[in-house]
Amino acid sequence: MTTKRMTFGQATLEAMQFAMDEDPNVIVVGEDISWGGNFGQFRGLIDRYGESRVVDMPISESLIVALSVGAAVAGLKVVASMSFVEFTLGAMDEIVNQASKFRYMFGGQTSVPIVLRASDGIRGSSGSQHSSSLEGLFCNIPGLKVVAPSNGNDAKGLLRAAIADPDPVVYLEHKKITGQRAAVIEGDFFVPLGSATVAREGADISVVTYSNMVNIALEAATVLEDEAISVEVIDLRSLVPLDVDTIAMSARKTGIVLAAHESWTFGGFGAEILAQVREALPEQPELCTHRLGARSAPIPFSPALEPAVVPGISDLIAEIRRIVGR
Amino acid sequence: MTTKRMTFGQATLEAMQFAMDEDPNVIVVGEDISWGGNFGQFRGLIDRYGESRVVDMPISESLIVALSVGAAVAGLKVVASMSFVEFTLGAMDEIVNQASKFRYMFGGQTSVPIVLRASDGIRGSSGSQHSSSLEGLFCNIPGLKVVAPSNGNDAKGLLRAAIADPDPVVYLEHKKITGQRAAVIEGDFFVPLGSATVAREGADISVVTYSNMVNIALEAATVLEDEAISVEVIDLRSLVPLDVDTIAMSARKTGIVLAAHESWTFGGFGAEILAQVREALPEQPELCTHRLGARSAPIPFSPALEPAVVPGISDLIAEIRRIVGR
Amino acid sequence: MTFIDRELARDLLRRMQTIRAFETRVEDLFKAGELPGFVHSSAGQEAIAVGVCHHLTRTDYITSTHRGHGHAIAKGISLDAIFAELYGKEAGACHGRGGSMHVADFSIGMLGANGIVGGGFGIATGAALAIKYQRRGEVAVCFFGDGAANKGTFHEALNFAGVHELPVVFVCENNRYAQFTSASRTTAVTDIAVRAGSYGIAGDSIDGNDLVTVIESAGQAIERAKNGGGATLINMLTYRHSGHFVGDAEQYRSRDEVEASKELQDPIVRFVQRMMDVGVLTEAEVDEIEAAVGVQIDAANDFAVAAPYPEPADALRHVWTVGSPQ
Amino acid sequence: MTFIDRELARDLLRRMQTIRAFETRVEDLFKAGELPGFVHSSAGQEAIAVGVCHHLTRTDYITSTHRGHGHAIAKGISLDAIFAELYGKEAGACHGRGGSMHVADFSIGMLGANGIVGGGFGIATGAALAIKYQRRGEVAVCFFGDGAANKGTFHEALNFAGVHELPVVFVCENNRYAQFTSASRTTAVTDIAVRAGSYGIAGDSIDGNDLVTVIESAGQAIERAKNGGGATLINMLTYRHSGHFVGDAEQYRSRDEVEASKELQDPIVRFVQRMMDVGVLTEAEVDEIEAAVGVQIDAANDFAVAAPYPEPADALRHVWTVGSPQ
Ligand SMILES: Cc1ncc(C[n+]2csc(CCOP(=O)(O)OP(=O)(O)O)c2C)c(N)n1
Ligand SMILES: Cc1ncc(C[n+]2csc(CCOP(=O)(O)OP(=O)(O)O)c2C)c(N)n1
Ligand SMILES: [Mg+2]
Ligand SMILES: [Mg+2]
Repeated sequence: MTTKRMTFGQATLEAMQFAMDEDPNVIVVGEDISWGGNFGQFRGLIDRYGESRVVDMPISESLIVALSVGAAVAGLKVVASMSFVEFTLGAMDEIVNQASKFRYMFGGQTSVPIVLRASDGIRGSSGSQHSSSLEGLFCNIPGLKVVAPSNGNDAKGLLRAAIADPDPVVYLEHKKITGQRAAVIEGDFFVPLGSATVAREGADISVVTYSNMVNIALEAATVLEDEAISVEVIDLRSLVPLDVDTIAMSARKTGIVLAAHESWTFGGFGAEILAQVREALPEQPELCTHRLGARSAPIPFSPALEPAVVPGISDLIAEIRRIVGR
Repeated sequence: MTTKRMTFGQATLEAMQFAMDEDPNVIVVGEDISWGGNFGQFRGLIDRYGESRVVDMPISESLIVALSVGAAVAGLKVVASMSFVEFTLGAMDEIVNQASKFRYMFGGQTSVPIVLRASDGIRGSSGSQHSSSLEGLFCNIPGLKVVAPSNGNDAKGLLRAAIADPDPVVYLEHKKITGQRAAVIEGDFFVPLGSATVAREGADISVVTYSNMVNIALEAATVLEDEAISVEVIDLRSLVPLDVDTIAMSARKTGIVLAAHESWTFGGFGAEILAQVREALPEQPELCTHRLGARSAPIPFSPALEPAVVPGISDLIAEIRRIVGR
Repeated sequence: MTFIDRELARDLLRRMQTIRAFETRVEDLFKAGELPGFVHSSAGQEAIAVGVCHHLTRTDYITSTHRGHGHAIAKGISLDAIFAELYGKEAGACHGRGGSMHVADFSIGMLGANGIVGGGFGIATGAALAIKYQRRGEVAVCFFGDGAANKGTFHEALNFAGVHELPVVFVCENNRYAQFTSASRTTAVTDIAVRAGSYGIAGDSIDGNDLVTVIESAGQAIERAKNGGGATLINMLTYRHSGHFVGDAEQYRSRDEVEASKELQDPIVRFVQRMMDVGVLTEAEVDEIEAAVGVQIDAANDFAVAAPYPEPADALRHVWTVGSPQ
Repeated sequence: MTFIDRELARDLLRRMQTIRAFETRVEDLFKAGELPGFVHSSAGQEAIAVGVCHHLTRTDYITSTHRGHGHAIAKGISLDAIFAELYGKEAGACHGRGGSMHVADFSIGMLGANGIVGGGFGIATGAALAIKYQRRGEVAVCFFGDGAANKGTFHEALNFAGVHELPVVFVCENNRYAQFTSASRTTAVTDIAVRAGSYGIAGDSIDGNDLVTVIESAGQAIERAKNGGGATLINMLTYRHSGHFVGDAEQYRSRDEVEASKELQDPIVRFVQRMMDVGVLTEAEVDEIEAAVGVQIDAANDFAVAAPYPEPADALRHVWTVGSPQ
C-alpha cells in the first residue's frame, strides 16, 4: 500500500475523480466551481468532466441545496460546494426541512444522496462571518451524517464514502488544512463513515477531537511527552455516525476524557461526546470528563482577540496540565 | 398580588400590550399577524395599534428577520412572529450571521432588540415539518438568548423581559400550551431572563427541564409520589442565559440529575445541561447524570409512531423509576 | 374545442370529481374527528391539477404543496395509498410517516407534497437539471401558491431555470389568499406571470378554473419544455372552496365572495356545462361518473380504516440512526 | 452640467480620490503582509459610492457589502477609524472586532459592510420601514453587487418595499463578475433594473462610471423615496480594477479587458476630463487635491499603525455571555 504526499485539497480531488469516473450520475455544483471553488479543492474537474457535470451556481445557497435534493431524488448523486460553512445557514431550511427528512418522511421511497462540502474554522482574522464551526447545529439533526477529517488521507477516503452514502452528508473541511500536505494512500479506497481512529496512543488522558484540533492535539501530546504526560488522541473523523466504542475503549483505559473542538463550547458537540462516553461506561461513574471549545462570542477579527476566543495549542496544553494536575 | 386564569396566548397578549403601550417604537411583524398569527397569540393587536405597528408580512421568512434587524438598528424594537419554529430555518442566515453577531462584530455600536416568537413541539400528528423543537441549534449560537416558558404566567413575564432586552431573543412557545389556562399575575411584571425556578421540591432526583416537558414532569412527580419517589422539578424557563446555580443547588441535594426535553437527544441541549452541572460541581464526581429526549428520527406523522419517537409521561416515569432503581 | 372527445371528457371529469369527492370526504372525516393532524382541501382548484397532469406521464415529475391531495390524485396515486396515509397507516403511500402534508409517490414521479411553502421550486428545478443532464425527454412541473411566490426560493429557482433553459414549468395556483391574508396585501404585483420577464422565460396568465384553458396553456408550456424551449411560468387564477385548513373560521373573506365563486366559477360545473353544451357529455353520464367515483372513495376509505398502523417498534425504520433497521 | 460648480467638483473629486488612494494603499499594505485577514478593493467603482452618497445626510442610512470601504468613506467615516479597523486595532470603527468586511459607523448611518452576499437587502428595507413608521424624512440605500442580485433575499425585500412603497433605493454595483464568474453565466437577465417591473417600483439602468449620470439617477430616486414615491432599483454598470480579493490571480478575465476598462472607463479620469473640458477644474487643482489626499492617507495609516490592539481580556466585551462585561 504505497502513499504519496499531497495536499488535503488534492486528496479530495482524487476522491472526486474516482467517484465521477465510476458513476456518470455524480455531478458537482457550486459557486465558482468551474474555477475550482473558493479553496481550489475542485480545480481541474471542469476540464475533465465538462460543464454538464461541473455546474457553476448563482449566489443562491437555498437553491444549491434544494436543487441538489431534486436532482438526487431524480437519479443523480450531487456534491455541492457550499464554500464557507456560514453560507450553509442560507440553506438551513433545505438542509433540515427537506434533505434530512425526505427518506424518513416519505417512508423510505427515496433517499437523498448528496454531499455538502463546507469550509469551517479559523484561518486568521477572517472575521465573524467567515470563521465559524457549525457542526453543533448539524449533529442535532436526525437524517444528516457529519464528517470532519483532520488530514488528506482521511479526507480522500471519507469523501469517497460520503458520495457513496445514500443519505445527505455534511462534509466539513477546516480552512487551515485544505492546503496542508500529508501522506495519502494511492489509488481508490474508502474510510467508512462512523469509524474513529486512535491518532496517538497514550495512558493518562484521552483527548477526543476531530478536524484541525486533532493536529493541535498531536502537537500538544508531543510537548507534554517531555513532562511525562502521556496523551491519547482520538480522531473521530465522523461525528454522525459517532464511533462510541473507540471513545469508550480509550476512556476505560485512561479514565479521563477531554472533548476538544474549535466551535463554541456552550451547546456544542463536546457536551454530546461527554454524554455519550458516560452512557457507554455506566460502570465507571468516577470517570472524569472535561471539554475545551470556543468561548461564547462571535469569532473576532482582530489578531489580538481571535486567539482569546478560539482555543489553540497553548490553551489545550494548559487544560491538559490542569486536568492531570501537573 | 392577585392572579387571573387565562390561556398562555392571552397572557402573552397582555405582555405585548404593556410593551406596546409603554414604548411606541415596539412593533409586531409576521405572516397573518393582523389575523392574530397561526395560534391567535396576537389576536386583537391590530385593532388596538393599527396596521403601522402590526405589519402583515409576505411568506418571506428571511426578510422577516432581516427586516426586524434593520428596523431594530434604526430605532425600533421588533417582535417577529415566526409561526412554526421550522420556518425559522428559512431565516437562519439572518438569525445567526446577522442578528446574533451585530452587537459584537460592530464593536458595541448597536444592539439588536428583536424577539423571534416561534411555536415548537408536537401537537399530535402535525408531521415532520411542523413538530420539531430546535432549541439545540439556537443555544449553540453566541449572541442569541433563548427562552422556553412552561406556563402562561412565565410566558407573560418572560415576553416582557425579552422585549426589553437589548439582544435578539428566541422565544419558544410549545404548541400544546398556547391554549392552556393558568393563573397569571395581573398587571405588569417581568420574569428576568436567566432565572430558573423550582417547580416542585423533591429529594430523590432532579428533573431539569423546560417548556411543556415541565408540565409532563409535574404530572410524573405526582404519580411517582405514590411510589415514594420524591421528584424535584426544575423549570429552566430560560436556556440562554442558563441559571446554573439553581440546577447545581438541586443536584447537590438529590445527587441525581435527569435532563429532559422533547427535542432530539443526540447533540441536544440535555447534554449541555449535564455538562454544566458537572462543571459546577467538581467536588461531586459521583453525581449521576442522565438525559431523556427524542430518538434520532424526524417526527413521524402516524399517531402510532409519534409517541415512539418523542418522549411522553410514560417514558419519563419509566426512566425515573429505572434511574432511582425502583 | 373539438379536440376533447367523449372518452377524454369522461376521463377528465372522472379525475376532477375524484379529487372533489376525496376532499369532501376528507373534510367530513376530519370534522368528525376521524383523521389525525390537520388537512388542507384543494376543492375548487381541480381544473389545474387535472389539466396540467393530463399532459404528464408516470416518468414526468411534479412537486406539490401543503395542499397536495389533488396533485397526487391527478398524477395517479392510488386512492388506497393516499387515504391510508392520511390515517397514518402502514399501507399509506409513505407508510404513515408523512401524512397529508407529505403525501408522495416516487414511483409515479410525485416528489411529494411539502409542508414548507416554496419548498418545491428548487426541488423541481433540480429534477429538471437531472432530466436535462441525462437527456431524458421528460418535464418537471412545480405547483405553488400565490403566497409561495413571495419566497426567495421562487427567485433563485426561476433565475437558474432561465439561465439553463431547463425543462420545468412553474404553475402558480393563484387562489388569491395565503392563509388568511389576501395576495394584494403582501404581493406588489399579483399577476405572478409578469415576473417571467425577469428571468427570460415564457409567461402566461390564465383562468385556472377553466379546464380547457388550463389544458391548452399547460400543453404549450410542457411541449416547449420537452422540446428544449426552456421554462415557463403560468399564473392560473382559481379559488379554494374551503377554508385554508379544515376548521378555518374564514373571517378574512365574505360568505358572498365564496358563494359567488362556487356558483359561477366551479371548475367542475363549468366543464360539465361546456361539454353538455357541445353535446360531448350527457347529464346521465355525468351522474353515472359521479356515482362511480363515490363508490371508489367509499372503498378506499374502508380499506384505509381497516388497514393496520405501523409498528411502534419500527419507528426508526427509514432513517439512519444508531441501531436502526436501514 | 452647470449644476456642478467648482466647489462641488473639488469636493466630489476629493472623495473619489480618497477612496482610490485608500484602496490602493490597502492593496499595497496587504500584499506587503501588513494587514490581517483578506480585503476586497472597490477601486474603479468610486463614482457609484460618491455619486449616491452625495445626496445623503448623516441620518440617512446605507447598507454595504464585502466591498465596502468606498461606501464607508463616501458616507463620511473617519479615515483613522476605518484604517485602524482594518488592522484590528481598538481605535477602529468596530474596536477591531469587525475588520474589513464589517466596517460600520452607526453614528453616520453606515449600517455595516457585510460578509454575507445579499445580506443588506432586508436590513435596508427594515431601516426604511422604521423611517416610514417614525415619519422621518430619510432614505435607506442598499448597495449590492450583480452576484447578490441572484440571492432570494433580493426578491423578498424588493417585493415588500414595493407593497409598502418604502423610502429605499437599491443600487446594483454591476461590475459584471461575482468572484471569478461572469454574470452572464449565472444570471438570466443581466440588466437587473428589468426586475423593477416584478415589484411595481421604479427602475433605471445607467453608466455607473460616469459620476454625473450617477448623481442624476440617484438624485431622482432618493428624491422620490423622500417624497413618498416609494422604492427604486438602479442598475449601475461599473468595473473593478483589482481582483475579487487582493491576491486574486484573475484568470477569469483578460488583461486587455482590464486595461481597456482602466483606460477608457476609469470614473476619476472621466470626471476630471469632463470638468477640465468645461473649465470647472484645472490640472493644477487636480494635482493639488491628489497630493492633499495622499497626505491624509499617510496620516491615517500612521495613526492606525501606532494605535494599540484590543486587550485580550476584553475579548468578550460587546456580547452577552456568562460573566462578560455588558
Ligand atoms: C416556509 C413556510 N412559511 C409559512 C408557512 C405557513 N403556511 C402554510 S400554508 C400558508 C399559505 C400558503 O399560501 P399559498 O402559497 O397561496 O397556498 P394556498 O394555501 O393558498 O394553496 C402558510 C403561510 C409554511 N408552511 N411554510
Ligand atoms: C451568502 C454568500 N455566498 C457566497 C459568498 C462568497 N462571496 C463573497 S463575494 C462573492 C461575489 C459577490 O459578487 P457581487 O455581488 O457581484 O459583488 P462584487 O464582489 O462583484 O462586488 C461571493 C460569491 C458570500 N460571502 N456570501
Ligand atoms: Mg393562495
Ligand atoms: Mg459583481
